[in-house]
Parts: sequence; C-alpha cells; structure tokens
Amino acid sequence: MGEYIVTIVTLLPLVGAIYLAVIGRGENTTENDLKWTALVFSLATFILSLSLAIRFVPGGGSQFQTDVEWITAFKLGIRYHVGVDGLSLWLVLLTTLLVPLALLSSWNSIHKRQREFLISMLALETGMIGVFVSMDLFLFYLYWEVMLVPMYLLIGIWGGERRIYAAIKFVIYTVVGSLLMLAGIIAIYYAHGQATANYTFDIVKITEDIRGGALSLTPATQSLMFWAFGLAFFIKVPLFPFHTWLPDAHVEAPTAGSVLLAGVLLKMGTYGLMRFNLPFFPDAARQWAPFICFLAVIGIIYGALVAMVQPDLKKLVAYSSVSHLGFVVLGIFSFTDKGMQGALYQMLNHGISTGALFVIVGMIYDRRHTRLIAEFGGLANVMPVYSTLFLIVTLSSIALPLLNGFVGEFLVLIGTYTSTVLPQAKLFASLAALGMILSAVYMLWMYQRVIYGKVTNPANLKLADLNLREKVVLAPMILLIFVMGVYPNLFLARSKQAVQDISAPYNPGAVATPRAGVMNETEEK
Amino acid sequence: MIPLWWYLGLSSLLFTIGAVGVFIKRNAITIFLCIELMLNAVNLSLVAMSSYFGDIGGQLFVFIVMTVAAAEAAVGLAIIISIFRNRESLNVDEADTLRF
Amino acid sequence: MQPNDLGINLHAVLPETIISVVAFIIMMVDAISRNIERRIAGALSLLGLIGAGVAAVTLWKHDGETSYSGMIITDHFRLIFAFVFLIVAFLTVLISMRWVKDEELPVGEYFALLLFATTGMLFMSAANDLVMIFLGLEITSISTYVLCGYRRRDLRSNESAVKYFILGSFSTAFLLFGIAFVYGATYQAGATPVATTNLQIIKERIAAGHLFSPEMLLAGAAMMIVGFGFKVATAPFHVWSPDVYEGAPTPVTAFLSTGSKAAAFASFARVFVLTFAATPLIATAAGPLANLQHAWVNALAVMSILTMTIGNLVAIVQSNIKRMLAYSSIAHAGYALVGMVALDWTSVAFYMLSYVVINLGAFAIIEVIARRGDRHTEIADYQGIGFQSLGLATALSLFLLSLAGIPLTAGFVSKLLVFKAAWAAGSQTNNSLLHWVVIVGVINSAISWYYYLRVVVAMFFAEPATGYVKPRVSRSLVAALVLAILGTLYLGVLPGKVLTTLDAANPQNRTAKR
Amino acid sequence: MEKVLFIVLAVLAIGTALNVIFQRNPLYSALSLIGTLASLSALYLTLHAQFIAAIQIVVYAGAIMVLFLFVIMLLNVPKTQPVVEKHKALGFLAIPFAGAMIAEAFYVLKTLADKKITPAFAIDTTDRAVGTTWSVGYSLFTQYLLPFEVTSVLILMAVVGAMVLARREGD
Amino acid sequence: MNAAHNETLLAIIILAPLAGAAILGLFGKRMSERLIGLIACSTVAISAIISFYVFFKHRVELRDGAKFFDYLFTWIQVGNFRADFALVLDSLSAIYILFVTFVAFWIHVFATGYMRGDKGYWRFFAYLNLFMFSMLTLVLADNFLLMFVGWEGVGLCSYLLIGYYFNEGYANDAAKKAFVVNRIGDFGFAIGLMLLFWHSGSIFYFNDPARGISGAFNWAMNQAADPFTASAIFAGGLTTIAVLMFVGATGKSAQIPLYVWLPDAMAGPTPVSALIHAATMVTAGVYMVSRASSIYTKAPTAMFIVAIVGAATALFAATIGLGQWDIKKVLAYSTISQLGYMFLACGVGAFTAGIFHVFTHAFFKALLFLGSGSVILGVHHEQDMRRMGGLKKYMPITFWTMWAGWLAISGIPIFAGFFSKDEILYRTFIAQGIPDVWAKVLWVVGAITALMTAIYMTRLMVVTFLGKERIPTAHEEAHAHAHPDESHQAVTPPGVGPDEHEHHGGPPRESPRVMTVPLIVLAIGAVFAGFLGIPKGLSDVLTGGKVPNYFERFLEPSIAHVGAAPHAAAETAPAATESAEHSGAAESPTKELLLTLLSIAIAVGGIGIGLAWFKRNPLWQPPRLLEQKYHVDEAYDAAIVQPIKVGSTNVLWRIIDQQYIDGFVNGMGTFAKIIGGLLRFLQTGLARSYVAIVVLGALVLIYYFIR
Repeated sequence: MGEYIVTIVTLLPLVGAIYLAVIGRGENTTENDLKWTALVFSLATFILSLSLAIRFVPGGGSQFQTDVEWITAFKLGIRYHVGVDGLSLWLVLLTTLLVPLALLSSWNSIHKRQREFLISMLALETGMIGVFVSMDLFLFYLYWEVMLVPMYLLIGIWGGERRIYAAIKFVIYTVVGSLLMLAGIIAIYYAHGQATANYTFDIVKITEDIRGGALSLTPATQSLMFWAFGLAFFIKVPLFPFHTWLPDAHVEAPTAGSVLLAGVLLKMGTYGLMRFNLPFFPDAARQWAPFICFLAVIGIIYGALVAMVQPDLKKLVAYSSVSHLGFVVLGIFSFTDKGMQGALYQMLNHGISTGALFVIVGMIYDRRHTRLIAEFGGLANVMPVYSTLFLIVTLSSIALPLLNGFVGEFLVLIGTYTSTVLPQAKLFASLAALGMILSAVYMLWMYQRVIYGKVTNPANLKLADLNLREKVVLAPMILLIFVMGVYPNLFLARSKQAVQDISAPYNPGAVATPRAGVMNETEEK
Repeated sequence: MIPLWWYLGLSSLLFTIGAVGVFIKRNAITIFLCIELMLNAVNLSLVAMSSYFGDIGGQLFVFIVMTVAAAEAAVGLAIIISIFRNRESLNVDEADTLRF
Repeated sequence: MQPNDLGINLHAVLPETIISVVAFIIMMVDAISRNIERRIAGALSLLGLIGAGVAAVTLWKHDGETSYSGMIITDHFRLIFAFVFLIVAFLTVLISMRWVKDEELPVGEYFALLLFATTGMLFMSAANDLVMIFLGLEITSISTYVLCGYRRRDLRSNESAVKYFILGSFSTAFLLFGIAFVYGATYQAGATPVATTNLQIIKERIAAGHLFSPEMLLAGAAMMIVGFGFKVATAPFHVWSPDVYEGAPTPVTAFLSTGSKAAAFASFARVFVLTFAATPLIATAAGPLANLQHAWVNALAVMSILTMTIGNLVAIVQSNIKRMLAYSSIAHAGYALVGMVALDWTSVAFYMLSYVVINLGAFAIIEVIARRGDRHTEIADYQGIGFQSLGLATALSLFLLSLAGIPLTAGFVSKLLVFKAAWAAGSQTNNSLLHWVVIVGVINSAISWYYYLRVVVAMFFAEPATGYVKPRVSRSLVAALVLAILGTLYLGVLPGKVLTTLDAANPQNRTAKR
Repeated sequence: MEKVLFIVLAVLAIGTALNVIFQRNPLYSALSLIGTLASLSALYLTLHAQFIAAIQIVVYAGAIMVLFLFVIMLLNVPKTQPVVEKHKALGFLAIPFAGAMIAEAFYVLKTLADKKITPAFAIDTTDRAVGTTWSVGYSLFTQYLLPFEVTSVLILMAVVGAMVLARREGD
Repeated sequence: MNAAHNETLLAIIILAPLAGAAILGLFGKRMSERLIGLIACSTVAISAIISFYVFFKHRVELRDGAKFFDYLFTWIQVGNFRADFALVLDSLSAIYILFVTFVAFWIHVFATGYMRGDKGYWRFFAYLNLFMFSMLTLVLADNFLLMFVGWEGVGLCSYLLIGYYFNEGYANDAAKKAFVVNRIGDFGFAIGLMLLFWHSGSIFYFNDPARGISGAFNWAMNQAADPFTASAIFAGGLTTIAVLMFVGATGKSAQIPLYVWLPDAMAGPTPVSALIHAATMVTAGVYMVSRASSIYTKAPTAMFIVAIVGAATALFAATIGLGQWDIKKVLAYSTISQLGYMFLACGVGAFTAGIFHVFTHAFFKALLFLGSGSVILGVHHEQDMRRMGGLKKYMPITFWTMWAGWLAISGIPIFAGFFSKDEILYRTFIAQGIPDVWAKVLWVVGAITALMTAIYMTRLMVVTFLGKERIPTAHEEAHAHAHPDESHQAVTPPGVGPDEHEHHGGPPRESPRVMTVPLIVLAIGAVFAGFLGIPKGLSDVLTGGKVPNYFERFLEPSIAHVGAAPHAAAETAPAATESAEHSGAAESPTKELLLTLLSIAIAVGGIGIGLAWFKRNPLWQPPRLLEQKYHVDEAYDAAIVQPIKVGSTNVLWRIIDQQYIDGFVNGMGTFAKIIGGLLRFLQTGLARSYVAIVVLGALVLIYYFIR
C-alpha cells in the first residue's frame, strides 16, 4: 500500500479526458475553454509529478509504491503495483512535461475535433505514464497496449495526407511486437511461477528472484523470451531494421503527436529493454548483445545517412531519431553503468531535443503548411528568435558539450568503449562515434538550408517570428537543454542506483578493479 | 453367426454412399435424402451393437434419431420450399451468392 | 428399476422447462392476440429468461447432482454455461425487439424459436449423456436453421438457411456416427450397463482400459470432433459459417455466432476435456486414455492453428462487415480451442463468456446500421460515420478493439487466459506444439488488429460518405449495448470475481480434489 | 442361412442406396430410399429389434418419406429444367473420398473381426429381451424419460419452424 | 614543487567572457554599438587582467611546476568515470591565457571599429565573447573532457562566426565545412580519449589528492615507452591514443588531411580570422599535443607521425599560399603552414619550441590578419590582391605595422618569428628518437618552407602595398562584383551582408584609430615577443648565456621529454627533467649558430627573391595547380561527399529503406492479403464443395486418430 501519488499522477490526465468528454456539450463552451481545461489538467499533472522528483530518495529502489491485489483469482497473481524508481522517475517527468508543451504547441493548429483531440492527448498521457510506473507485467502490458489507441487516433484523425497508412502501419508494427511480448510475459510468468511456486506478474519480485537465483532459465529459453520481449521493444525503439514505421508515423502525425511519439513513445522501447530484457535474461542478453549492438551501430550510421538526404523536415528528424536511439540501445547493451546511465540520459535528451525539433518544425508548418526543406531558406532574416532557438536545439541534437546531448552520447560511447562484457566493444564504440560526425552533417546542413542564406521564396518573406505562446513552449525545453548539459549529476544521481542494479550482475566485481590510481566513488554533492 | 462387424461394415458402406451423395448431387431434395440415408446407416450400427451387446441404449438412441430425423425433415423441407418459392429451382449450385 | 431410482427431478430441469414453457406461452399469445403481442412477446421472453436465470441460481448449491438416470448433471459447469446462454438469449432478444417489428416478420414465432434454441443449448451444457447432447444440439440446430431463413423473401436468407441446413445435418450425421462408435467401444461384457452413452461411465471405462475396441473409440472421437468442430466452426469444418453468418438476419447471426458456438463449446469441453482426458492434465501411462488424449489434443492444436490463421487471414480481405465478423468469429473459435487443448476449462468458459458479450455488442450495432433488410453491411457503409453517430461508432470501436484483444477489455483477459493455459500445459506435458499454438495465436492476434482497425479507420478517419442518416436507436437496443459495454469492461478490468467463480466451478478441480 | 439372408438384404440396401444417388429424378431417389429403409427394417428384424423395425417402416418409410414425396410432388420441378452442370470436378472426388472413407472404416472394423461376440439376442430370447417393444417401452419411460420428453420440445419447435417457413405470404 | 594549490580567480577568467556573451546575446539587440563594444572588450579585459595578475602572482611557483586548481563542480560522475568542471593553471596554460587574452583583447578592440555599422553587431560580439569563454575553458581545463568542451565550443563559435554573414551561401558552406571537418577530428580525439580512459581509468591530467583524483598523465609517465614501429599505431596502447588524439589536432589545427576548412573559413569577418583562425583556436591542436606531451613522449611512432604531418602540411600549404590571390587566403595558407611548423616542433620533441612559435605566431599572424582587415576595409571590401597595389601611401600605419609582421613571419632576426622558427628548425635538425636521416629530411622541408614563406609573404606585401594602384573604378567594380549566382535571386530582403556598409565609395583610406592602435600594439608584440625565448645557442653566442630562454625555462615543468625515465617522473606529472633535452649528444652551440645563420640566409633570400620577382611582375600568374589548391576540395567532394550523398539517397533510403525493409513489411501485409485472398476461394459459395471440404477434413482427422 502506501502512497497514492503515483496513481494520481497516472490517472489525473485520464480524469481530465473524461471530464472533457462530459462537460460543456452546450454551445456556451468555446474551444478555448476546452483547451484551457486540458492544459490545466496536464499542468497539474506535471506539478504533481515534480513532487515525485523532489521527494525521490536517490539511493533507494522503487518508491511511492502502491501495491494492491487486483486479479488474484485463478492464481493469476495480478496486482496493481505501481511505483517510481530511478529508471522511470525522469521518464515520467519527461512525459508530464512534454504533454502540456505539446498541447500548447498545437494550440492553434488543430482545426477539427478539438475536444476529441484533447481527450486523446490526455488519455495518451495516462497511458505513457502508466507504462513507466507499472511494476506489474500485466499492468505494464495493459498500458502499453491501451496507449496505442489514442496515438492511433491522433495520427489517423489529425494526421496528414497518408495518415491512414501511417496509422495502420504504426499500430500493426507495434502490435506484432507487443503480442509477442505477451507470449513472453506469459512464459516468464509461468516459468517464475513454476520455479518459485509463486505465480505473479510482479516485476520487482521476478527481477529479484532472477537476480537471487530463485529462477534460472536455460540459455535457450532465455533467448526465446529475450526476443519475445525484445522484438516489441526493438520495434518501438526503433532499432534498425524495424524502423520504417517511424518516418511515416512522424511525418503524418500532427505536431503534438510527433512530439509525444518521439519524445516519449520511443523511450518505452529502451525503457523496456532496461526494465525487462537485461534483468530477466542475463545470459541471452550477453549472448545477443553483439548482434544487437551491431544493429544499433548500423542504425546510428544508417539513420544519420538517410536523414541527411531527406527532403522533408519531419522525416529528417524521424531518421535522426533512429540514429539517436541507436546510441541508447548501444549504451544499454554495453552492460556498463556508464553506458546505461548514458542511455537513460540520452533518452531524456532525445525526448527534449527531438520534441523541441518537432515543435519547431510544427511552428513553420503552421505558418507555411509545408515541411519541405527546399521551400525554406533564409529564415534567419525574418525570424531571428526562431532561428536562434532552432540553433540551440540543433546543437543539442548534435551533442555539443555543455548541452544535454553531449553528456548522454559521451557516456554511452565511453560506457561501450570500456565494456568488458560486450565483445568488440571498442569497435562498436568507434563506429558509433561516427554518428557524431554524421549528425553534425545532417543537422547543420538542414539548418543551413532552412535558416541561412537569402530568402528565396517570397512566401517566406512575411513570416512572423515566434509569438509569446510559442516562446513559452520552447523556453522550458531550451532551459532544460542547458541545465542537463551543465549539471547532469542532478539527474544521474537519482538514476544511479537503478542502473547499478541492472549493470551489477553483468560486471561481477567491476568496482574492485580500477586500472590506475584511486577511483573516487564518493557520493557527489 | 454373423459377425458384428458385418453389420457395422454395411452401415459404413451406406454412410459412405450417403456422404458421397451429399456432395455429388445437386438437387436439394436428393441431398436431403442422402442425409437421411446417412442417419439410417448410423441407426443400423446402433441397432446392431445394441442387439449384440444386449444393451437397449442403442435402440433408444435410434428412437431419438428417428424423431430428430422427422423434425429435421419437416424443417428441412420447409426451408427447401421457402427457397424454391424465391428461386424456382432446387439446384443448390445456384445458391452461391454468398461466397468468398 | 423403480421410479425413485430414475432420478426424476423437475428442479434440475427447471430453467429449461421455464424457457420452453414461456416459448409455448408466447406462441399461444401470438395465436390469440393480434395487436398487443408484438411488445409482449419480447417482454415475455425476457421474463422467461430471467426466470430461467433465477432457476439456475437456485440450482447452484446442487453441485454435482445427476438426475434422470444420469442424463442431466447439475454441476457448475452446466450452470455457468447456462448463464452464458441466458445472457446471449437476453441480449439477442433485446437487440431483436425492434428489429423484428421493423422487418415485419412473425414476432411470436421468432421469440419462440429463439427460446427453443436456448432450451437446446441449455440441454447441451446440462447433458451428461451423449443422447442428451445430441438432442440438445439438434434442438438448437434445427431452430437456428429456421431462424437463418427467417427473412423468407430474402434470397440471401434462404441461401443461408439451406446451406446451414445441409451442412449442419451432414455434420450431425458424423457426430452421430461418432457417438455410435464410442457407444460400441464402451462395450464391456457383463458390466452394468453393458455399453453406454453416459459420459461418466465412458470416462471410467476408458480410464480403466476396459474397452471393446480402442480403435473404435478413436475413430468415434474423431468423428465427434467433426461434428463439434462444425458447430464451433473450426477449420476445416468452418466453411459454412461465413456464408451462413452473412446471409442470416443480423440478430440471428449474432445469436448463431455466440450462443450456438458457446453451446457447442460447452458440449465439446464436456466430452473432450472432461471425458476424453485425464485430470488434471495427462495420463502418464500409455493406454487408451493417453492415446486418445494425445490424439485429440494434437489434432485440435493443429486445428486451432489452422482456424486462427484462416479466420484472420481471410477476414483481412473481406469487405462486408458481417462476413468479416464471421471470419473473426472463426478465429475466435480458434483461440478458444487454445484453451481446450490446454485442457483448461476455466479459460474456455471465460473466453466464451467474454466473447459472447463482445460479439453481441458488435452485432447489435451492425444491426442498427444495417437498417431494414441488412442493406448496409459493407464496410464502405461505415465511411465517416464516426463523428455523426459518435456513440455507436465509439461503442463499435470498443467491441472491435476488444475482439482484437486490447487490455482493459474482456477480449484481452480471455486471450491472456487461454494463452497462459496453453503455455503452461505445453510446459507441463512437454508438448512444444502447444507453445507453437500460443505463438501462432499471438501472431494471429496481431494480424487481426488490421481488419478490426479497418472499420475504425473507415468510421473515424475516412471522409464521410454522403447520404448517411443517423439511425434511430431503440431503447431496448441501448439497453443491450449498455449491458454489453459494461460486461466488456467489467470482465476486462475486474475479472477477478468471475474468474474465482469459474475456477471454483471448474469440474476438473472438483475431480482432482476427489 | 442367416448369412445368406444378411447378404441378400445388404445387397438390397446398398443397391437401393446407390440408386438414390444415381437417379436424376428426386422422385425415384425417394422411392429408392424407401427400399433401403425397408431393407434396413428387415435387417433390424434379423437383429431381433422388432420395435425399431416396426417404427422404421411406420414412421420412417411411412411418414417421413411420404412427406418427402409430398414435397417433391408439391414443388413439381419441371423435368425440362436445364441442369446447370457447374462444378463437375466435385463428382470426381466421389470415388477417392468414398474409397478412403471405406478404407478407414474397414481398417477400424477389421479389429473387431477377431473379437468373438455372441449376440445377446441369441442368449436372451424372452419377450423382455433387448429389442422387444417391452424393453424399448420400459427404457423409454424410465432411463430415457428425459430425452423422450425433450423430443416433444424438439417436435414442437420443428412444427413452429416449418410453419413459419413454409406458410404462404401474408398469413 | 608542484604542489596543488587553489586559485579561485581562474573561474573569473572564463566566466567573464561567458557573462559578456550572455548579456550580449540576451539583451544586445537593444544596446548601442558603443555599449556593446564596451561590454565585449571589458569582459575580455577582465579576463586579461586577471590572467596577468594570476600569472605574475604565481610566476615563481608556476616555473617550479606548481599547479593551481579551481574546482567548480563535478560535471559528470558515473561509476568510475568522473569529469569535473575544474580549471588548472600550470605554466603551459598560464602562457596560453596570457597571450590569448592579450591578443584577443586587442582584436576585440579592432573589431569594434571593423564591424561598425553592421546589423549584427551585438551578435558578433556575443559570439566573440562566447569564443573567449570556450577558448579559455579549453586552455584552463583540468581534464580532457572539459578540454573537449572548450574544443567543441571554439568549433561552434568558429562555425557561427564563419557563417556570420548568413545570407551568403559560401559563408554558410564554409561554416558547415569547418564544423564537420572539425567533427571528424573530434571523432579521433574522442576515441583517443576513451582509450586513454580505458587504460588509465581517468581523464584528468594530474593527480589532485584534494579531490581524490588520479591523473592520466601520472599513469602515462609510469608506462614504458612504446616501440618505434608502425604496428604500435594499431596496438591500442599509448601510441594509438596519441595518434587518435592527433587526428583531433589535425582537425582543429588544420593539418593534412583535414586542413581544408581553414581557407574557406576566411568567409568570416576578418577579426574573426585573426582571432580564431590565426592566433588562438587553430593552435589548440598544438596545445593539446603539448599538454599530452607525457603521452606523446612515450609514443615515438606517434611523434614521428606528428612531425611528418606537420612538415608535410607546412610545405604543402606554403606552396598553395604562393598561388593565391585572395589576401586572406594567402594568410590562411600561411597559417596552415605555420601550424605545420608547430607540429613539426612537437613531433621532434621540441614542445617548448612549438608553443613558443604559437606564442609568437599569435602576435604576428593576428597582426597580419588585422592588417589585411584594415586593407580590406580600406579598399571597401575587396580581398583580391589583383585589385590592390600601391596602398602604402593611403594606409601608412597599416603598411608599417604589417611590415613588422611580414618580417616576423619571414624570420628576420630580432623579429619574433625568427627566434621561434629558428628554434624549431634547429630542434628538428638534432631530433632524436627518429631516424637521423628523417631528421635531416624534415629539416630540409622546414627550411624550404621557410624560404617559401618569405617569398609568398613578400609577394603579399609587394602586391598589396607597393607598385601600381590597380583599384578599379566604381563602375568596373560593380561589374566585377556581380556574382553570377546573385543575378537570379530576385528576392533580396533588407539583409545582412558584408557589403552593406560604406560600400563602393572613394579612394582607399586609412582605418580609424580604434583599429590602428591594436595594429600598433600587436606590431610591437610581433617585434619583441621573440626575446622571451632566445634560443640557448644564440644566447650563448651573443650574450654569453646571460639572457636565458625565459620561455623554455618557464614552460619546462609542463612538458615531458623523450626518453625521460618512467621512475624519474613517478611522483609528479610531466617532470622537469631539465637536463634531458640539453644533454642531447647532437647539441652543440656552433652547430646551432651555423643553422641560425643558415635560416637567416633563407629568410633574407626569400624576401630578396620575392622583392625581385614581384616588384617587377606583381600579377605573375602562379601555376594553375597551386591556384586551384591542388584540387583537394574537388577530390574530397568527388571521393567522399558525393558518394555518401548519392549512396544515402539512392541506395540506403530509396532502395534499402523504402524498397527492401518497407517492401518487406508491406510485402508481409500483401502476403497476408494474398494468402487470405487465396484462402477465401475455399469459400466457393457452393454448399457441395463445403461438404467435400468437411469430408476431406474428416478423413484426415480420422486417419490421424486411428493411424
């Protein structure tokens, strides 16, 4: 039992959605009222979730837990178990932050079905938070799947030209993976139940039992389950070559959808890898790591190269996500605390930077109704503030030091490089580092084509610079880009314990073997 | 003594004839007749076993089957009449608007 | 034999009696009155169903009693399924009340036939003897033959009836032959009875290995699978169902695809899971029972794979929503079979319970949108209606997504249960085929999303088709929808209570305890 | 002697059964089927199942088949109706399917061949023996009471159903 | 000796420009030019003053190898990886901050005049201040990662400032090119850094017991030197680290093969070229190599590579410089060439000489660039030397100050460049650790380069300032300026461009005082800076050793030496084994003197050739190959850029992504549909066929059961 704060944070947006669905069907309710209602709910959620971060004890495990029986009949052992640990804390905050920003960013860009749009957004928020706070496999799967629906609607109803194709592709891709995960969930549930005579979906318990040796699976079994779980996550990440849904979904989704898709949904995949694949299937993870890292590295380079030649801004950003998320996967499968911390950090970075990029693309889309790079050029002349903010986000995306992207990327690289578990770690890290070069190429090239130069298209001459609302949307993101780049320990300290718990089994005795001099392990301030 | 399996064999033969009849005949009524033939084939088995084993159950079963057959005949013929009224044909091959 | 040994127990057949009596009364009322009956018939049916439900509740504590010389067993298995059938009938009555009037069809007979079919189904789940199963099955079948052809002037309805009739009778013959073989196989000279159709005795004979001919048993079981497989529409015996479902009037389709399927599953499970299989999972030693169980489990596993795959793949390419749901219901039979091959009665029962609720809900909406004469059943007819009839469209989306297996709805829990059961059974019996069944099952679930979502796409994403007029929704239909939605959500969110009940009712656990 | 009788009846039954499916006219098929039913009835008598034999003739041949004939005459399908010879391929499946089915049946039944079983009617020849009207009647109202009663529902339902479907429009 | 001290003032050195950048960036748009200039210059002035204060306050300790830390906060800490935001002042960084802040201050001052009237005035100075922050962070960082921060930071500012005229396509291309090429170098640097961490478990330079930190250099000092073999490069040891880091240096310091960005970088405003692309940033590579001297000295192969690349670049760039017409391009190639010199010095182990050349180069090259800026402004934004000539009479101050720079870079005695260049050549000649014949070859290359330097610089001076005036009339100019690509750009907003202010008017004229004063100051530096590091041989001969080599003496503690025994430095970081360098066998005052004379001769000869040649024939057509820069850009474009672009578009995206992967995915969908479409034909609608299917199913099923 214990606290309900997590539950409240999770369900508050849903309450908002229901409230929106019910209230003000009369003609007195303007669209503005609806928007403000939604915004207030999402902001309230954010503020509540801030208290999670504030009260979170860095060294502790899962906190603010609620654990009540749900479906215990039939020896199912399904519990409503939610909580926040170092792994999920920041992802929850990322979600609660991005939703109000996404709402604000599309304040004036939704022209039909405003109410349903807001409902979808809020419902989506609940789903996303739920995925991160679930400490029960059943509950996790539940949120994981249910969340598809609002996203599906967002793409399908408020999307672009080929929205139906994109929406269906998105769902089918995801569902194929997630249903295999369901098979995996059943398998691990059953295996755990048999081994410990305790049939439960509880993630914490299963993790503990695997770590403690109460449940040990044969490598072959592990491999199967690893892929059953993994495929779902790899598709979501998306790891090359499961990525092709992403460009379509991103391009067709409305701005707010893209922001959340890139900002949060993709993280669910990597989160799942850290939450399940690594702790549950250590042997399989070790066995498959080279292959996965191989794919991740391909994804990094491939995504960057393909991003480079995209004529469409959103597609470019989408492919850049493939590249960035490749880093995350690489970091996770380096099995080092550095790599994983970096991966976790990179998730947040990507959420903010790419979220901001989509917001930025959305802003000119709202003005010009096109996303083709060739349509733009010379925006610096007419939209200086926009250009400046765009530049900062671009730089964050190409991992400039003292901006957030760098910390994550570097930790991933150094974690991978120094991995003792991953074979050919140095090669992987070195190849991945190529992504640093390529990201500079495609991002700066894109930036140059859009922002620099003379205004060649008369349509761009009268573009208005950012208004207050748009500045307000970008301000928190920009601020975070700096804060996270300059003082990452604020974040890292809270995720440290969780990451160590995951990485420790892979590196027995790693702490004891410093190579030179004294390693400083003291708690940072 | 006639071995039991003779009866059963005969029953199987009749059943087969009925079954084959169902899918080679086109006339709805003939198909129906073939189904009746199949039911009768089963009846033969049941009666034979019932008599050989000395268990009345089989014959009671046949009794029930006959009732069912009667009910089926009533309804089946009604259906056939009903479709005939609309189509003026008893050829089941022509009833293929519902497909794929 | 003295009368008091016969186990005559009117109470034990009270639900069936009530319903058939009500059916009779409806016909009487129909015959006597000309005007008021139109409303009364429906109301009477509902009352009768409720009465039967109450009667069934009163039977709850008589768990395990057999009556009528072992023809009927009053166990929770029976009652649970009785409730399922009653729910099906109840909802079907609700969704047909207006429809049958609008279509200008004979009202009294319609409800009477519906109730007779329900009686048959009740007998199917209550049967403890192959005779009763056969009888119940025939009552259900014959009345549904009629119902399929109920719209007499409609060629599609005719065709549906004639196909259903021919194939139904044909497969019944197989079932019957199978029963005969099983009957023969149970011959044991000098025992009482010498040969039997009583399921409990059959089971004892098989388990003890006292069989006249194991081969006959196997062949008989195979032929019974043909018969039951036909009723539940498993591949390759499913071929009738798309045509019949498409052609039949929509409420009848709803009834067929839920009630008759569930009833068949009840008997199927009664015969195979409870009789032709060891409890709890497998007879370890070789012997007739082990052979039989091995054979049918594997056969059904393969059939389940085939069924799911065919159902889902062909559903993808359908353009008629009724036909699509027909294939979908084939696929769902496949999922339920997964529970069967896992020998897990509870999950099958739960699957059926949730499936009927969801499917009836879906068909209720299809019926409304189809209008008179089932004219608007193409998916194209659903273009853009999402925001014009928001409530209907949302409800239909819910049902379809639930069929696809989205969490928080009954569809998900039921799928989870059957897959879990099959996985566990596969592990326990070292039968990797069962694991494959699960894997194919989940892949099929993924495929199914595609066609379920197609409807959602049409409703919400596509541009509205011109000429759509909002249908009028009767109160009874709203009631049915509300019940279905509540049921779908209740079973999806808080299935605990139902599951506990089902699990306690599971006859396997009972015998295991003994 | 018994075997000769059996064989004669069996040949008769099979012959008429084949005739059912080889006849083009349903009328002849129906008549032919009556022959089969009669042969079966005789076979029931050889099995000492007198009651069943009787109702086979009375109910089956007498009532049900008459109903068939009645309907055939009622519908009076014109002989000149062109027969649509679609899907002839199915006809070719008949032989292999029939062969396979028979093979399977006899594969099963041949296991019974070495099981010597003395027919009960050869031992018990009382008038209460299995197959007599007494035995059938007794069982019908004792052990098979419920099925018997339930058939009434069945028949009632069939009557309703047939009536609904077959009555003329506007009734 | 070398105790760790604290010096909290260090933070102010880097934070003052940062504050300036922040203020200007946020509020500069509404400020007057005067205020902007004041803020920009004063923040740099603060840095400079504090740098000088700190330097003089601690000069003694620094000379003894003391280090002054300023720990601000722990930046990243994960497991055993830790990177602090902490600064360190030792003799190396002390020298660096001195001349960086000093030169930068004067360039800032110059720029306030140069940029006058520009629309992006505030932006320019915000970038410039940001650059100062980055550069000083780079120099003062106490660990490699923080150095990397500065490293990338200066790259960013370079990017921003090169692309300052963002309406100009070439400027944007140049900016992007600079950033990307630098990133390629950073790629090597980063991997080298990781490898270093993998070995040493630390990315800090030095031990700092107060923070419980062990330094990578302390680890490196304790390692045995790698053998001098090619295989050592790939062995993953110190040599690999050194080579990888040198890749980073080639990017930042524009060495072969990554030099290509620097000439293009001249697209930025001239003060930028002076500050970033001549005086400070581009020498970061040299700084890094010197900083990591304790690693390099253990990696002779890497040293050799550094020397070869340095020498090759020096010669290569010098030849191109001979063929350029753009005044800034000449200086750019000259810079590349001089950077090559510095690396040559590092490569032969003469780190102090390298740094000394950095130091002197900062003065004279900044001077030359500013001078060229003054010229460009004087002739109204004309950079082509063919349209100059005879400017001496119009711009006397500019001419005379540049004259000092010219002599300095040519290596005329007394002038700063002489001392440093001479030292390098000498050290090369006597280099140890590499085959002797290579030492001589390198020396020859260096000498030839020196000759060519003198020639092309003379050419520059002659063509620009002497001879006939070739300044076109306004009409001609307009004609000549009509860029072909501009003509079709119909829409020209009231943009920002280099050509906006004071365009096309009047004869050349001298620049205002705010620009000439910095020129004069730097000219003084260019003349006298060299006296801080008179080579020992020279000193011995001329002054009897009374004037010591202050520079070398001061820098000594921060630099490691080839062959220093591991145990000798066990206790501290780069130990001041003073004797090591001087005890070399090859060293003798006479030889040194001889070589000095030789280099003087080369310088004088070069100038002579240049004067003789170009006075007569100022518009001499250089070889096409040189004018076209050996077509290296084109080759890169054809060999790397285009294949990647085309391959990404046509192979990766259109074929692999869209056809194969998506094709597979959609194919699965289509496949399912096709199968479904086939299976539906089981459903013929024919009841009899259904019966057949049922029978077939039954037969199979029964067979399975009874088999």
